[in-house]
Amino acid sequence: MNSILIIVFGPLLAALVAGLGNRMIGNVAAKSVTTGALFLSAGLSWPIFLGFLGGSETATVLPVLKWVESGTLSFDWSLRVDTLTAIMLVVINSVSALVHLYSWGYMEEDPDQPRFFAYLSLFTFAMLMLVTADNLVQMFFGWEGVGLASYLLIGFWFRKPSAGAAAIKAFVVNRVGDLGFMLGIFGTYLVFQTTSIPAILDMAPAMSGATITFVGMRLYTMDILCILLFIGAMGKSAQLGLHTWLPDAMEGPTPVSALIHAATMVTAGVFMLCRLSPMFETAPTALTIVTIVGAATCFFAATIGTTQWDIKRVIAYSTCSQLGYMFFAAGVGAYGAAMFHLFTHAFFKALLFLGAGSVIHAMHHEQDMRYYGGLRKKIPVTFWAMMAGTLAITGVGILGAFGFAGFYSKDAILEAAFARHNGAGQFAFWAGAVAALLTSFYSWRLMFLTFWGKPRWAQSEHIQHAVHDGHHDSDHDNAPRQEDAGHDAHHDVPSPEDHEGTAGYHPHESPVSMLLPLAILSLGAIFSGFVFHTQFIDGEAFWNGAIFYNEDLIHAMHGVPLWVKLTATVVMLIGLAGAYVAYIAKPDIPAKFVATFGALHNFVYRKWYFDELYDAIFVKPAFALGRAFWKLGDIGTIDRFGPNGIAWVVDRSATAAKSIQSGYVYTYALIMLLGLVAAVTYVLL
Amino acid sequence: MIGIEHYLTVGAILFVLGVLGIFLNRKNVIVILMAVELILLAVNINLVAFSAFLNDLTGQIFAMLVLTVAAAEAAIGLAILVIYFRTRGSIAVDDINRMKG
Amino acid sequence: MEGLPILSLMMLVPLAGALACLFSGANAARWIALGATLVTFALGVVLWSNYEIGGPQWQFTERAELFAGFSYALGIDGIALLLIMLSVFLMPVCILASWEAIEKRVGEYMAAFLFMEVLMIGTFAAQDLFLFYVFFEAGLIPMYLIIGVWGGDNRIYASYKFFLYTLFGSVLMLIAMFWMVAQADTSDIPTLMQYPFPAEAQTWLWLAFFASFAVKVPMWPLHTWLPDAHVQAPTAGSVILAGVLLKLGGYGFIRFSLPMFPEASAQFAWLVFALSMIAVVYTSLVALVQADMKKLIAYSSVAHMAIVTVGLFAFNVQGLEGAMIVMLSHGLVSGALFLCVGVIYDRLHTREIARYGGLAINMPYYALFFLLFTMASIGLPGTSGFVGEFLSLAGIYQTSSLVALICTTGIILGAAYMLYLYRRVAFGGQVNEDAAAMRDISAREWIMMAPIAAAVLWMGVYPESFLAPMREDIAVLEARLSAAAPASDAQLAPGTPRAEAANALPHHDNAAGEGAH
Amino acid sequence: MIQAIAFYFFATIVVASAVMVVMAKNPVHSVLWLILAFFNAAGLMVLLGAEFIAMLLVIVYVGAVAVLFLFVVMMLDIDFAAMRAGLSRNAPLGLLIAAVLLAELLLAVGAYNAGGLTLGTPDGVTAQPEGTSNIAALGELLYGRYIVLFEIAGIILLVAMIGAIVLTFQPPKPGARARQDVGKQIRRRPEDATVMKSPEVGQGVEL
Amino acid sequence: MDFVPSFALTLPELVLTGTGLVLLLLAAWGGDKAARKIAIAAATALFVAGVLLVPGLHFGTDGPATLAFGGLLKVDSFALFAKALIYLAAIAALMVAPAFFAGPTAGTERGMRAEYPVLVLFAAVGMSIMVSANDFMSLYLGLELNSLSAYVLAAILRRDTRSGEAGLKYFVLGALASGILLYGMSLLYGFTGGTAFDAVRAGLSGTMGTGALLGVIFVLSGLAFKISAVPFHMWTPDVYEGAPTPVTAFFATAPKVAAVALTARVVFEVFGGQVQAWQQIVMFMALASIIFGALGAIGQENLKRLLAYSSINNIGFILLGLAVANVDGASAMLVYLFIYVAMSIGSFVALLMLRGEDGELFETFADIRGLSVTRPAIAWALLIFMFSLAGIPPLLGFYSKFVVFQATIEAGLVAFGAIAIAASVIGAFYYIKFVKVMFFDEPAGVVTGKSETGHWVLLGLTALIISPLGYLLTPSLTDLADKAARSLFIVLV
Repeated sequence: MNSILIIVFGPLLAALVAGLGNRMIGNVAAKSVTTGALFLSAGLSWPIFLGFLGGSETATVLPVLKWVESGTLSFDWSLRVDTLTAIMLVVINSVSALVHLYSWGYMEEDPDQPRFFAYLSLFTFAMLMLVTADNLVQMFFGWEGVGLASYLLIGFWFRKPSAGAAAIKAFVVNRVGDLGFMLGIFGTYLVFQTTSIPAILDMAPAMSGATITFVGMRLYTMDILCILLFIGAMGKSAQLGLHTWLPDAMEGPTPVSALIHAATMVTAGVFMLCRLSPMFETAPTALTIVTIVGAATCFFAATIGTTQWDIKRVIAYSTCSQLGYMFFAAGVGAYGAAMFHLFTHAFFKALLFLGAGSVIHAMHHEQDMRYYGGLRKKIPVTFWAMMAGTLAITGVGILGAFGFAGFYSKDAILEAAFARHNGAGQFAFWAGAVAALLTSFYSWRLMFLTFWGKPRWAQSEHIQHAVHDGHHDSDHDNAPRQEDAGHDAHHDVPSPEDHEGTAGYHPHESPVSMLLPLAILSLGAIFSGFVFHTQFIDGEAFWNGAIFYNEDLIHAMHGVPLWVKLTATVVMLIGLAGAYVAYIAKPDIPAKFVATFGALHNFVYRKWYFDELYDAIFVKPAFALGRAFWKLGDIGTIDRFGPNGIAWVVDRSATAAKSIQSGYVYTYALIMLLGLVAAVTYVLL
Repeated sequence: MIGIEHYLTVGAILFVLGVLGIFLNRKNVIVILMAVELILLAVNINLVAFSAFLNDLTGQIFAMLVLTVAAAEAAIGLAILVIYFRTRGSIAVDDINRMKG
Repeated sequence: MEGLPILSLMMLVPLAGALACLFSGANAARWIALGATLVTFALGVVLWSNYEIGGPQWQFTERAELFAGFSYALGIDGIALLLIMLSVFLMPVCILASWEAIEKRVGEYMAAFLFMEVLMIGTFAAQDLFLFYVFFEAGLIPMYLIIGVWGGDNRIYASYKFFLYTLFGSVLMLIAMFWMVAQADTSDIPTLMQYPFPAEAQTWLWLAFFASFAVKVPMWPLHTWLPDAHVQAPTAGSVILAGVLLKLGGYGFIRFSLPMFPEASAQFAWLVFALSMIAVVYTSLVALVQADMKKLIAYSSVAHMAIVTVGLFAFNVQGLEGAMIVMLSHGLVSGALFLCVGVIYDRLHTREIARYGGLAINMPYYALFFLLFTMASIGLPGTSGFVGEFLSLAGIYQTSSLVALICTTGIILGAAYMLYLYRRVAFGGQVNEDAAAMRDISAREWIMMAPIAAAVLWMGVYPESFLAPMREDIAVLEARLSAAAPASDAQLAPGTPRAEAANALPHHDNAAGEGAH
Repeated sequence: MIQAIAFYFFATIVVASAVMVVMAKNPVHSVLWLILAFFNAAGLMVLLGAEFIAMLLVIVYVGAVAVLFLFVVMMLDIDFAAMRAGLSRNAPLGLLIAAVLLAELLLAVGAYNAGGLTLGTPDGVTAQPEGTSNIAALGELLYGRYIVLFEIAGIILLVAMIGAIVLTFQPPKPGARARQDVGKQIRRRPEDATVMKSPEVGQGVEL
Repeated sequence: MDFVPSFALTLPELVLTGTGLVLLLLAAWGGDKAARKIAIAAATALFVAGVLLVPGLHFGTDGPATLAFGGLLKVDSFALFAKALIYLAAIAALMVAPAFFAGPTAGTERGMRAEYPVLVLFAAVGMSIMVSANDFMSLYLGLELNSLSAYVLAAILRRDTRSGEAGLKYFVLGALASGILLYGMSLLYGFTGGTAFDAVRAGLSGTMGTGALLGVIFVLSGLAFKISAVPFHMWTPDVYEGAPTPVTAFFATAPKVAAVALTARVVFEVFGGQVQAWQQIVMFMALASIIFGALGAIGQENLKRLLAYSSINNIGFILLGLAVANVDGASAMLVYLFIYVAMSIGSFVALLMLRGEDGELFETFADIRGLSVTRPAIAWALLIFMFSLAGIPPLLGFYSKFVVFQATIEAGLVAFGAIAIAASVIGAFYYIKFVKVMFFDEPAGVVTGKSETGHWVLLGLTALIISPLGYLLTPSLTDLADKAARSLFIVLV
C-alpha cells in the first residue's frame, strides 16, 4: 500500500520542482511535472477506492515520521487510508488532475505558469495530508496547508489589489475558524490525553455525560469540544457567518475556484465532521447547531445566488449553499449522505466552474452574465458540459429510474433531514427544500442568461478591449491579464437586454486541454450519483466504521412519505419554470421585480450586508483600536507616563537640583546648615 | 562660680552668630571671614570652658591649636581674597557666582 | 572531546576575533568576523553533536574560582544548548547582513557583534548567578553602541531608551541575587534551582527577577523600548535583538523564576497571564496599523513573546517545551523577517511600507523567502512557528481555557497584520519606479536566508531534533513545578455516558422501511 | 558675685560685638567690633582660669589676625559706598533655621536644665598638676605629650605662608625694577667700580 | 617618651615632610623653571613613601603596635591602605600637572609654579595624618593641613577668575565646615572627657547624653563636607569646575580617599558603639548623594562639573558601604574607593588629553563630539570609564558596586539597597551621554593636539585596571581591603 506515499508526496515534489525551478525549467517542464504527478496520483487513487468499494481493502495507517512528542502530547506524521480517505483521494486527485490539465489551456498566456502549477500541486498535497491524517494535528496541518494554497492561488494575480485583499480575507476568516479548531484540539487533548483520531473516537462515547468548564462556563464536555471543532469546519467550509471569504475567493483563476473553492478544500469541513462522526454523535447540542447552521447557510447562500450577475459568484454562492446541505446532512446523522453529496458535488461543481471558465475564456475574460447571451451555438461543447452540470446540481431525475448526480445525493439529504423527526431536522428539511427551489432558479438563470437569448456583449469593456487591440495578450506585464475587478458599478447596468449586439466579436470554443476535463467531469456529473448511491447511503460494509453509520436513520430515510421524496423534484421544476419565465419568456420581469421589491432585492443582492456588517464591527474597529492603542496607549500613555514621564520628572528634578546650586556662597552655607539642623532635629526627636 | 552652661550658652550664641554671618551677608567676603573667626572663637570658649570644668588641660591645648590654625586660615583666606579682588575688582558675595548650576 | 573546554573556546574565538577586528581595516574586519563566527558555529555543531541526550543534566561543565565573588562556572543543559545554537547560528548571518550595509567604522562594528556573541554564549552557559548577571548585563554596551553608532535617524532616543529601560529592570534583579546568595550561601545556579526559598521571600525575589525579564521579553506594558530599538538599529542589530536578546528574558524565566521560585511563580501566574493576554491583542492590533515595516515586526515580536510567557507559566510540559520552541522559532523567524526588511532597505533606504509594492514581480525569490517567513511567523503548520505556538497554547489550555482563548486570537490577528504587510510589500502593482527597479536577492543574501529557511522548515517538520535535547531538563523542571502548579480550570467531571448516539432514532420498524425502498 | 558680674559683663559685650561684626555696614567697623569681641572673650578665659589662652587670644587674634584683616580691608581699596546693602535673599529662612539651631544647641548643652550637665570624666593624664601654673602645665604638655601636634601646627603655618606667598607674590616684571644680587655686591671692589681718569683741563666737562 | 617606634611608624610622612621642606628650598632657589624637576622629585618621594607602606600592607598590622606618638596616631592596615591610594593619586596629580600648566588655558602666566608639588606633598602629609589620626586633635590638624594646601591649590591659577572663585568658595565653606566639625569636637570633648578616640568611645558608651549626641552629629556633618556628601556637597561642582584640571583630579581622588577613610575611622572606632545614632543619617546621606549627584550631572555641559557631580554620586555608593556598619561594608567601601580612584584618574587624564592645535584644553561636551573618530584611543578609554562609572559589567566599576550592594543586602538592608540601586540608573543616563556624544555625534574635530607620554601611560594603566582584566586584581584587592577593614574593628581598650 505504499502507493499512498506516491499519491501524497508526488504532488509535493512536483510542486517543489515547479516552484523552485520556476523560470529556470520553463513552463512546459513545470506543467508536465505537476500534471503528470497528479495523473499518477489519480491513477493510483482509483484502485484504492475501488478496493474499498469491492471490500478488498481495509483501513491502514502508514507511519511516516515522528513529529512532536511533548510530555503526553504526541503526534506523528502518518498516512491513514480508510473508506473515507479513499473517497477523498479519488475526488481530490481526479479533480485536481483534471484541473491541472484544464489549466494548460486556461493559463496558456500567463507569464507565471510554473508558479501557478506549483501552487496547485502544493494545494493537492496539503489536501491529501488533510484527508490522510490519523491525528487531529496532522489534519490541522493539511487544513492550514490548503488555506495557504488557497491564499496563494486567490492572490495569484497579486497585481490586482482586489486579489490581494480577497486572499487575505480568505486566510483571516479561515483563521477565525482555525481558532475554534485549535481550541478544539487542545480541549480534546485535555480530555482524552491524545490527539489520535481513532483513540478519541473510541473514548468519546464514555465521555458523553461528562462536563467541563470552558471560559467560566460549565458545559457538556463533548458538546463544547465538538462545537469548537465545528467552528473550524465552518471557517473552511464557508458556513454562515464565516462564509464571506468564499465569494471573494473568486478573484483567483477559475481552475482554482473549481478545484479548491468547489470540489475539495471547502468540503474539508464536511470531511472533518464525517471523520469525527462518532465523536459528534456524543454531542447532541453540537449536532443541533451543525444542522441549523448548515440549513441556514443552505438557504441564505441560495438567495444571494439568485441575484448575482457575476457568473463565478453565482456558482460560488451555489457552492456555499450546497455545503450547507452537506452540513445539515451530517447534523442529522446522515454522514453517508453528506459524503455522497460531497462526492457528487465535487464532480458537478468542478464541472460548472470549469465550464464557466471556458465561457469566460471564450468571452475574453468577461464575467458579467449581462454581457453574455446566445452562446449556445458559439461554444457548444461548453454548453453541453454546463448543461450536464446544471442538471446534476438541480437534481434532475426520475425517482427509481435514473437521475443526475445531484438527484441522488440531495434527495437523500432531504429525506434524512425529514426522517430525523426533530425540530432541527424539520427546519433543515424545509430550508433545504426552499434552497433546492432557489438552486434550480439561479442555475437555470445562469444557463438562460449565458446560452440563450441574443448576444449582448457589445458594451463589455473586455470585449471592446479585445476587439480594438485585436489580440489577446494585449495586456502588459503590469496589469493582470484576466478577470479584473472592473465591475463595481453593477447596478448601473439596467437590464440585460439593453445592450444587444456582438460588436464584431465572436466567441470561440476552448482548446482541447480544457474541453477534455469538461467531458470527463460531465460523465461524473451524470453518472456518479446513479453508480454509487447505494454504496454511499446504505453501504455499512463499504464504510466499514470509517463514519458513524446510523442504521436506524437510514431505515427511517427510506421510509419517508412519498411527497417528501418528490419534494426535491417538484421544487426543482418550479425553479426551472420561474427562471424560464423571467429570463426567456418575459425578460422584463426581473426589472419589475427589482423595482417593486427594491429593498429586498438590494438586501439579497448586497449579500445580506454581511461584508458591510463585518467591516463595521470587526475590520474598522480593529484598525481604529490599533491606532488608538498605538497613539493613545503606547505613545500617549505608556511612553508618556512611563519612560518619557520618568525622563521628564528626572529632567525637572535635575533643573530643580541645579537651581539650588545657585553659585552663591550664602545659599551653599544655608543648605549645609539646613542639613545640619535637619540631622540634629532628626536625632533629637 | 558661674556654671558651665553659661559659658556654653555664650559659645552657642557666638557659633550661631558666626553661621548667620556667613549666610546673611551679601556685601563683603571679608565679613564672612570674620564670621568664621567668630565660630572659631565660639569653639575656643567651649574648649576652654570644658577644660576648666573637667580640670583637664587637653582642651586648652586644643584651643591653642585652633588658634594657630585660625591664624593660618585667616592668612590663606585673605590671600585668596586678594587675588580674587585683583582679577575681578570686587569682593561682593553676590558677584562670586560665575560658576553655578 | 573529553576535557576540551569547548564552551570557553566558543567564547574565546569571537573574543579574539573582536580584538582583531578592532585593529583591522574594513575588509579584513569583515572576513575576520565571518571567520570567527563560522568557527564558533562549527564549534557549536561539535557541541551539539557531543551533547549526550538523556545524559547528565549539566554537561560540558567548567569551573574555576577566578575572581572574588565570581565563579567562572560554565555548563549547559538542553535548554541552554538550543539557545546557544540559536545564537551561533544567527551570528554569521548577521555578519553577512552587515557586509555591505555597514560602511563606516566596520572594524568596531564587527567587534561589537563578536563581543555580543561572547556575551550571549556566556549568558546561556553561565552556571554562576553573578557570572550570569555579568554576561546578561554586559550585552547592554555593544547593543547600545550598535544602535547608537550605526542606527537610523532617531537612534539616540532609541539607544537611550533601550539602555535605561533594560538597565533599570536588571538592577533590581541584582539585589535579589545578592539576597539569594546570602540566603543559600552559594551562587551555583544548579544548586539554587533546587533550593527551597521561603515562600514569603519568593514573592519579592520573583518580582525583582520579573522586573528584569519582563523588560527583556518584553511584556506589555514594558515593551515600548522594543519598537524604537528595532526601528533604529541596523538590520543585523535587529536580527540579534529579536533573535537572541529577547530570548534572554524567556531564558531567565525558565532558568530562574520558575525553578527557583515555583510558589511565587504560581502565585503571580495571573499577572503573567493578564499581561500576556493584553499583549497578544493589544500589540497585534498596534502592529496592524504600522506604516513602518520594522515597527510592525517589532510589535509582532511582543505578541509572539507573550505566547512564550503564557507557555512558561502554564506549568506543564507542553507549555514549557512550546515556549522554548516558540523562542527558537521566533529567533529564527523574526530574525529572518528583519533580514527581509534589511534586504530591501539596503536597496531603497526606507522602511516605509507604502514605498514598496509589487516586489513579487521583480524579486520573486525574495518574495518567496518573505512569504515563507511570514507564514512561519503566522504559525503555519509545517513551519517552526506552529509547533511552538501549538504546544504553548495546548499547555496553557490545560491551565486556563480563557487565557488560551484570548491568546489564540493571536493567530487571527497575526495572520491579519503579517499578510497585510506582505500584501502591501510584495503584492499589488509596482507603484514606485525605484522599487520596481530593485534587483532580486544576491548570492550573499541567498546564503543568509536559505539556512534560516531550512531551519524553520526543519523545526516545523521534525521538531524532535530540538525537543529531544531539552526533554529531560523540562521534565526535571516540571517535576519541581508540579507541587506548586495551579489547578486546571477545566474541572473535568465524568458523568454517566448517554446510552445512545445523538441522532439515535426510536428503533425502526423494519417492515415499513423496507417497503418504501 | 564679682565673678558673676564679670561674666555677664564680658558675655554681654562678646555677644553684642559679635552681632555688630555681622551687622556693621562698614567692614572696618566689623574688624573693630571683632577686636572688641576678642578682648572680652579673653576676659571670659581669664575667668575660667586659662590665662595663657587669654593672652594668646589677645596676642594672636587681636595682634595678628585682626590687624591682618584691617590691613587687607584697607589695602583692597574697596568702594564701600557702592556696596550693596541689605541681607541676602534667604535671610528669613536663614534666621529661622539659625534660631532653631540655637534652640537645639541650648537644649543640648542643657543651659535650662536645672540639674546641670553631666560632663565626661577625663583619665586625668592631662590634668593640671596641683601647684603648677597654667602656662607651665601647658608647656609640659605641648612640648611633651603633644609635641607632634605642635610640629604639625608648625607645618600648617608653613603651608599658610607658602600659600599666601604663592598666591599674592607677584614676580617683578622684567626691567621694572633692579634686582639685588648680594654676592655681586659683596664681590664688587673699588677697582671694578671706579676708574681713575685724569682729564685734561677743558676735556672733562662739555660745556 | 621613646619616639623611635613612632618615627618608624610614620616614616612615610617623615620622608614626605622632609622632601617637602627640601623641595621648598629648591623651589625658592630655582624658581618656576625648576618646577618640572621638583614635580618629578616630589612624585619620587611619594613613590618611595608608597613603597615604605608595602610591608605593612602585605603583612597587615593592627593592635597596639600601630600606635604612634602616645596614641595620637594609629598606623594600622586601614591607614596604610588609604595612604597607598592617596600617594598613588597624588603621583597622578603630579604627573599630569606640568603639561596642563604649560598650556594656554592656565591664564596669562604659563608654566607650573614650583610650589605646586610642594603643596601637593604637604597635602599628602596632611591626608596621611588624617587617615591615621587616633585623636581628634591630630584629626583636626591633619585635616587643616590638607585643607589649607587644597585651598591654595584650587586658587593657584591666580589670574584666572574661575580658579580664584573656586578657591574662595572652597575656603569659605571649608572654614564653615571645619567650624562645625570643631564645635562638634568641643562638645564631644566636654561630654566624654577626652579627645583621644578610645576615650571618646568609652565616654560615648551606654546612654548618650544630648550634648554628646549633638557632638556626634556635628562631627559627622563636618566630615560629610570633606567627602562632599549631600547636603554638604554644595561646594564640589563649583570648585571642581573652577580649579585647574590636575588639581580637580587630585581633589576628586586623594582627599576623597582621606576623608572617607577618616570618616570611616571616626564612625567605626569612635561612634562604633552608637551605630543607631548615625546609621540612618548616613543612609540618608548615601541615598541623597546618589540621587542628587545623578540629578545634578544631568544637563551639564562642562565635563569637569559633570565629573564633580559624578563624584558626589559615587560618594553615595561609598557611604552605602559605611552605612552597613560592619567589616564587609567597610571592606566593600575600600574596594569601591580603589576602583573609584582609578576611574576618576582615568577620566581626568582623558580630559586633560583633549587639546587643540595650540594645546588649549577642552572641557565641554561640544568639544568632544565625535571623538571616537578623531581620537579613537581616548574615546574608547573614556567609554570604558563611563560604562564603568555607570556600573555596567564586565567593567570593574560593576565590581565596586557589586561588593557594596552585596554587603548592603547581606546586612539585611534590602529596601535601602533596592532604592539605591534603582537610583543608580539615573546616573547611567549621563554616563552614557558621554558615549553618545563621543560615538554617535558628528565629529567636531577640534581635538587635535598631541599628548604627553605620561598621560598615555596613566590612561592606559587606568583603562587596563578598569577593563575586565582588572578582575585579576580583585583577589589581592579584596584581601587588602579585608585586612584593612578588620583592623578598623579592633577596639583597643
